[in-house]
Amino acid sequence: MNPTSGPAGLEAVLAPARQAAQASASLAGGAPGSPAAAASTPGAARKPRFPLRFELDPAGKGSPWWTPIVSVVAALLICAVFIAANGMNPLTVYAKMMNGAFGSSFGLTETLVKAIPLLLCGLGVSIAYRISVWNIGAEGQLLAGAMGATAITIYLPGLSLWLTIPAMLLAGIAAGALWGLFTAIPRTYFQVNELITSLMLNYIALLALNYFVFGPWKDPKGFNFPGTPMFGDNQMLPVLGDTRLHLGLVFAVGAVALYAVLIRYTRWGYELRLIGANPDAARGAGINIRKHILIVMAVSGGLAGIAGMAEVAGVSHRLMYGISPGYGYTAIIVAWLAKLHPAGLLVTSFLFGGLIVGGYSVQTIGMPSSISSMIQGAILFCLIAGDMAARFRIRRAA
Amino acid sequence: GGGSSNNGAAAPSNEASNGGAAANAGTASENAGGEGGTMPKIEKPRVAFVYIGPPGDGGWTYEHDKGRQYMEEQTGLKADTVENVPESADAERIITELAQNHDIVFTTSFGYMDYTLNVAKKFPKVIFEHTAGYKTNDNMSTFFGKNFEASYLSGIAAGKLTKNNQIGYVGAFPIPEVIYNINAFALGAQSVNPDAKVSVVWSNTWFDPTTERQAAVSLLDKGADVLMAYQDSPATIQAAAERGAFAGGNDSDMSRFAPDTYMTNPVWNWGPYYTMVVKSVMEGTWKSQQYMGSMQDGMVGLAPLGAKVPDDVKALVEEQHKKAMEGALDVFQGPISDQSGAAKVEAGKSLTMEEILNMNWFVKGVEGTIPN
Amino acid sequence: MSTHPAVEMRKIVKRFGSVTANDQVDFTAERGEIHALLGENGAGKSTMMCMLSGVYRATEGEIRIQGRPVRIRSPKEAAELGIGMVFQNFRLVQTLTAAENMVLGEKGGFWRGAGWMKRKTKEIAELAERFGLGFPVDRPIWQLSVGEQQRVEIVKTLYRGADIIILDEPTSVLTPGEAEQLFATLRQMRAEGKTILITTHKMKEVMSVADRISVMRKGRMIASLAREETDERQLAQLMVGKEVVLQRKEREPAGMEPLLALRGLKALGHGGRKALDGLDLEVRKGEIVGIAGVAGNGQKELAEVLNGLHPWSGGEIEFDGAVWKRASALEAIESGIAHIPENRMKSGLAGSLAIADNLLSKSYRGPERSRLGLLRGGANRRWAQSLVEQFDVRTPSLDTPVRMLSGGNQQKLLFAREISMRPKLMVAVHPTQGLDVGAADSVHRMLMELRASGSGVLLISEDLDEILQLSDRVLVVFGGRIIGEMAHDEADRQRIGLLMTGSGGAEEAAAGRAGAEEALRQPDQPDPDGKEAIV
Amino acid sequence: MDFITLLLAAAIASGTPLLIATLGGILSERAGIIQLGTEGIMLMGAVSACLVYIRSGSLWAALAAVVLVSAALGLVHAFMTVTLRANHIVSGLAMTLFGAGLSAYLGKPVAGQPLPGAFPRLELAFLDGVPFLGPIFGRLDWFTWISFALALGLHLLIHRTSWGLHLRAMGDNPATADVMGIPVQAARYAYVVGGAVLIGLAGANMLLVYSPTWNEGMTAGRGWIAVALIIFARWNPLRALLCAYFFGALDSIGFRIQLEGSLIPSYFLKMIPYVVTILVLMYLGWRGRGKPSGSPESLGLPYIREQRL
Ligand SMILES: Nc1ncnc2c1ncn2[C@@H]1O[C@H](COP(=O)(O)OP(=O)(O)OP(=O)(O)O)[C@@H](O)[C@H]1O
Ligand SMILES: Nc1ncnc2c1ncn2[C@@H]1O[C@H](COP(=O)(O)OP(=O)(O)OP(=O)(O)O)[C@@H](O)[C@H]1O
Ligand SMILES: [Mg+2]
Ligand SMILES: [Mg+2]
Repeated sequence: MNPTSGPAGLEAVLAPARQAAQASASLAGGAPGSPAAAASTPGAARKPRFPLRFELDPAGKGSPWWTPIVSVVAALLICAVFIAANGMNPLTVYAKMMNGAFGSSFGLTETLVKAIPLLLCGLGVSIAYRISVWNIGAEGQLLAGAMGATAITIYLPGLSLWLTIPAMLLAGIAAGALWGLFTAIPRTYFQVNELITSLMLNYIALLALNYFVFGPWKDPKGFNFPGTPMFGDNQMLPVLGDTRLHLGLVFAVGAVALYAVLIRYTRWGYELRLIGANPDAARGAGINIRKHILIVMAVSGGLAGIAGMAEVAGVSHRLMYGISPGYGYTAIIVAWLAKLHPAGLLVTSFLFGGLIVGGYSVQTIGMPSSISSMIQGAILFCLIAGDMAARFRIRRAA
Repeated sequence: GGGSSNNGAAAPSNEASNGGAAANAGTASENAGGEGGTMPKIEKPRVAFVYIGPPGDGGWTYEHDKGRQYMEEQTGLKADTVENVPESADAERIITELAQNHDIVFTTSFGYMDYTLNVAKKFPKVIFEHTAGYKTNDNMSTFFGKNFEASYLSGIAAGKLTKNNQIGYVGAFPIPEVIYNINAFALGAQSVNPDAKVSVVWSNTWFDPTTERQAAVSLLDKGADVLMAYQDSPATIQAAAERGAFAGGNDSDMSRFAPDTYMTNPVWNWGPYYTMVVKSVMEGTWKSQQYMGSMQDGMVGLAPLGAKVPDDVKALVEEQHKKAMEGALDVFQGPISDQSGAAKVEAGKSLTMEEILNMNWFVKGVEGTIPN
Repeated sequence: MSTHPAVEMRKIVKRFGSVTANDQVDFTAERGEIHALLGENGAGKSTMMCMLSGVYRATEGEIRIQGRPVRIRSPKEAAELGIGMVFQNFRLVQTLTAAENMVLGEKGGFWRGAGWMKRKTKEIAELAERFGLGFPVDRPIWQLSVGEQQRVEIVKTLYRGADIIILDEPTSVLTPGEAEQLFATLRQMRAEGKTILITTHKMKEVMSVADRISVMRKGRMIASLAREETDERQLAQLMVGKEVVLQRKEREPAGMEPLLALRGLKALGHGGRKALDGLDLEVRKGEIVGIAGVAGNGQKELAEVLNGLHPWSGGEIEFDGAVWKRASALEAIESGIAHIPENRMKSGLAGSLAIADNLLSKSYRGPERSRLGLLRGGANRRWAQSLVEQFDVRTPSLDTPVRMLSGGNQQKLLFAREISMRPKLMVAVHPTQGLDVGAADSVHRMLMELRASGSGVLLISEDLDEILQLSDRVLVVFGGRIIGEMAHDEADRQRIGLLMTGSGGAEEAAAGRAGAEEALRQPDQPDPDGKEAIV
Repeated sequence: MDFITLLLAAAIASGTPLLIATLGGILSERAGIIQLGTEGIMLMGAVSACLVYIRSGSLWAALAAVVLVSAALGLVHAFMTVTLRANHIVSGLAMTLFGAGLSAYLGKPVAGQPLPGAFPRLELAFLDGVPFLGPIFGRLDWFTWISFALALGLHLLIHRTSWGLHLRAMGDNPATADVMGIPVQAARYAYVVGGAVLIGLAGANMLLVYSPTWNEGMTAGRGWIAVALIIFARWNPLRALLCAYFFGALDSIGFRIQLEGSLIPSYFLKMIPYVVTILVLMYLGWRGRGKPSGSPESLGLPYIREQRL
């Protein structure tokens, strides 16, 4: 009945060798270099059994403002190892990337063009994440928005000049919102995890888009190229000078500003903050969380829908196969890097726009473009690691 | 996960010799600059290539990359390449970026057409060469080849190799380029085996080996004993090899993926054309044109027949191959009837190039549907 | 065996970040004694026990077990030293059976086929029998009552061979009768030579079971006394640090106007089982109605239904002259129901939001707090500031996240928010749980003031003293039904205690746990009452 | 051979990588750690198998490389989620991005190259001619047989052994597991790493057996399907087997319907698995409304001993 107690147990515990082993094991790969640090601390020399401990500061207020910067640098260092292993000079590669993305007015405007869908989708997912709805379906919502906007050009080609763009915008928002609701409804009424639904809907949207561009919407004069006819002039967003920077930037920045105001000063924003902080408390305050999830997913999808509309009306000027190179996925990192903060989104979407533009730039010196998604992943890793690590304190235990 | 890419999706409307843009008078006239724009001579042109996929795709981009290497050997120049460029607005930026410090830019997929044209208008001093399109400019040419001739030859092999007269075809997308290749293939098979049937299944991919493999397996399960595919990946050949069935692919010699059961398929050979273009620029004789290559001029070829293909089949194919090399092979020569049996091409007549390039019907003996 | 004390703790310090939970604590427990650790909430009792059981590691200090200095770095090492602990919040895996919970972590028996489990189940059942602690061994934990779970926990420590058994507030979820059963078991275990450490803040229990009593206050060890040399008054004084004045306030007679009437209310609980089963209840204006009962008899669902957070499946709710049609938290708020939830940080406050934002959460819709969908920033801040001052919430600023406040201040904040709504009815669930005497007192005052202002109060609490002290009427809930009602004057601890177990005198009525209770019954039940309640 | 038998054979072929990845995910999630890096780890598994197999010609070396690489990735995820307590979802997404990028980068030199040899098969000659069993089990590769064994073995492990009991306790209530002497953090590391190894092997299975050339992004979303399958199978290995084959069948049924002359555009046929996933999950959610989903109760929640929750 007393299988483990007694002197045998005691002796085992008292064996100092084992204690030391366990003490370091309990770090579980914690602070890198901490055993070394412990050895060099005089206090630790006297008490070799307890090296440093890695513990969470209970009053931690979140990580300092500079962690994102450090994280990006760390990610670049990690990727530099892989680049160097491939026989390239990482500095050359990064310089080329920087130069391609930010080094000329052409590069800068192109980076901004890329930043538009990232910003809109990033804002969309941020809103959802704020109330802990894990929308990873911005990609599909963007495609839905692109399809919605294009539908106007296909079915209402004769719309007057002033009505066309607003109608396309509305259709894009509506389609994106609908796609967002397809995620929200199973979640609210059927307890289906939104991660799965939103992801599956991305694939469905992609297939639907392919159906349209290979099927009913195919340009009859386009030699069967999978794409709709080119938009007319009244169906295109105005651009800045002879660059490709289009009115979508105004939509995007406007949406961010509107969001910042809404979340801070309105009742709706307050409700979202409350739900995000504690859904149980929000329920107790009489807030209908289901309704909010539906609204937020519609808004989230609608924002991605604007991105889709802006892509077809501002950049490609037609709906076609492969319209998005994964903006919806990159937007997740953009949002996370910005800590879901509207002002941060402006910065991170610009940065990631540059990363994508720069990623293609380095191809001209023989690097594969996949390097850009590798860097994206590494940044995200370093960011969350840094965020959490910043909340730990290294302590010397008794 | 992203989508797969699209390569040569349509073809030029006219043959090189026939520089006008008759077929597309409506759409292309404003863009098509026709022929004539001669560019100044550049001693050492800086050359760049834009690829739709990775050179490792084993098919389309692989062949373009081989063509580039051939051109580099012939001219002693070194070209830059950018791979995996989607046929989206990104393409325009990359082409623009390349145009800023190159003299010749090859854009090797149909979907780059409009972007190439846009950039060409902004950079009148840079020469653009676009694959498989129909729009040109003073400084922009387009080029493609009649690969259906080689499909016809592959069809001969398949028609002979099939034992139960069931041939499977894994179509990429239901677009004319693929449709006329399937038809040519079926006509080739029927030319030696009137009972041969070609079942078509659409994968709707250019390069997604797992999906294409499933398509191939479902054809094999249905009883097909020879397979043909139009995608860039060797998935169909590999799937067939596991069942010991002969198969062919597209774009490139794929025998290395299935040494025992490889049949043959059309291959591209871009090298000579690239060399010609670059040399003409070096000599100052470059002119905008719409170039349509053929087996005769070497842009299209037929991969060597697989090691296990019986000699009598080889001989049969070789006979027609010779004809093609002389320019005497007319694939779409009447009488040809469509799936329902209605006559499409009367005896003694042939389809014009324009009709071929707009084909949207299957010949008799093809089983499958063309979604519309 | 040696003559060393079973447990010796010397100069133990434990810090959590900037909080010092234990400060230079010395503590000694002899073998074969029941040693009670007494102290207010937050005094550091649990922290000390958790250090013994390897869940926390001491920042400084030395621990000796059976005279040998040890370092306990994990619960596993504690178990190897023969230390077992029953935690304040049970440590049981809900989806596993009681037997599986016990053999968890046990060495040997990699393959757990039917044969192995059967053997173990038998072994465990026998052990439980020996200590008179019956429970269904092969049912999943979530199907057991809280009392049964408590027994599982105790048998678990015994099964794992503990010689030193720590019980952290074991009686908070038990009826007085069940608590007595537990004490009987503890005496039996003491007789077998085991050392028992028990923490609590209930002095009556301490006096009835402990051999020795140590008192903690604000992280420090204040005194350690034998039971014979002390009394309740002295202990209370030691605990709080000042003389405790017994207050028996004069009260106005309760109002008579009806406010809330529940008739035959039925509701399903979270597992789909019946939680409310035809509950009738009435609250009048200016009246405090106390609901006594063992946790899990429908209190939670009752509070949730009244606050519109839980649907009901039968019966009628009439509040303030209107019959409710459906559950809606918003309608409950608007019709004037305030709510102090059971767990303030889980369902009352949003820890990461600022104080001002938390104060707004029930009133932000009103025209004074927002206009045209926009919050009235400046006015709201001034209003929040005045509430913080009025309710004496100690906070660095209005922008401090609520999770940074101490428990008592969080509770005061919650009261500030709810009372500022001028509620017609206050549903308060365990309003003083986790509060020290001072804070608890101000909570009681606030409830009395609400009563005086004509609001009704429905007080749901496990603290019988609190209920007896505050309520105009005491109702006892069992199995989702009210099974007893007493006026303030006639309320009687003993009768309530019996009712809480499901019947007026016999325990066997409680379905599902009849068998277990049978085993527990002992002829010489001592009187759990008899002494005046303190505070 | 009839339609159903052939469909089943195809279902097993395309369901096997799904099954192995799902089992890996189940291990991780049973221990309480959400694993969304499946797609990235599968890709890294496939690319490392391809690189080593082509360079060394040894299948064993290739498999060893897969185990090492995916274990390393699992270790990163475990460090993020267990030690640093980062958000599991974000860490998984980062893993997917990073794995997709790095695998494309590393795999560039071997992209499109044929493998030196086919994966060995177990030829059961005695099944030849047996109607149903023959076509399905007659010449399966070893990987598939191992995946059957894995599903059964993990089922027994989880439900019949002490380790399984610990695993379940850890996923439901790590604090309790901890006080019962189970080394929660270490075990979580072990299960995340072990799960990642299985996921990496699923990628290797795709490469070595199913689609024997490396190309960028070759898993084409199957990792995500595996994530959905975990929920589908409600964290049960044997159910995972059925669900994976169900999806394998859906994956290939589109072409078969096409071949039967259906006029439904193939895009809609290809939507079937995704739409079915959502609909079935909705049905399960609706049927099980109010009841626990069977998911480990502490899934996604960090546990550190001294931290108050
Ligand atoms: N894990 C922890 N992290 C941070 N602070 C803690 C932790 N555990 C306890 N504390 C703090 O330590 C102090 C002592 O807490 P402890 O739980 O030991 O009190 P207690 O005497 O058991 O009170 P109660 O009667 O409420 O159980 C409190 O201020 C508490 O907030
Ligand atoms: N889990 C925690 N995380 C962060 N800080 C905490 C935590 N628990 C306690 N604290 C901090 O510890 C201090 C003491 O908190 P605690 O709730 O124990 O107070 P207390 O002594 O019980 O006071 P009160 O009598 O008001 O309940 C508070 O200032 C609080 O900020
Ligand atoms: Mg407290
Ligand atoms: Mg305590």
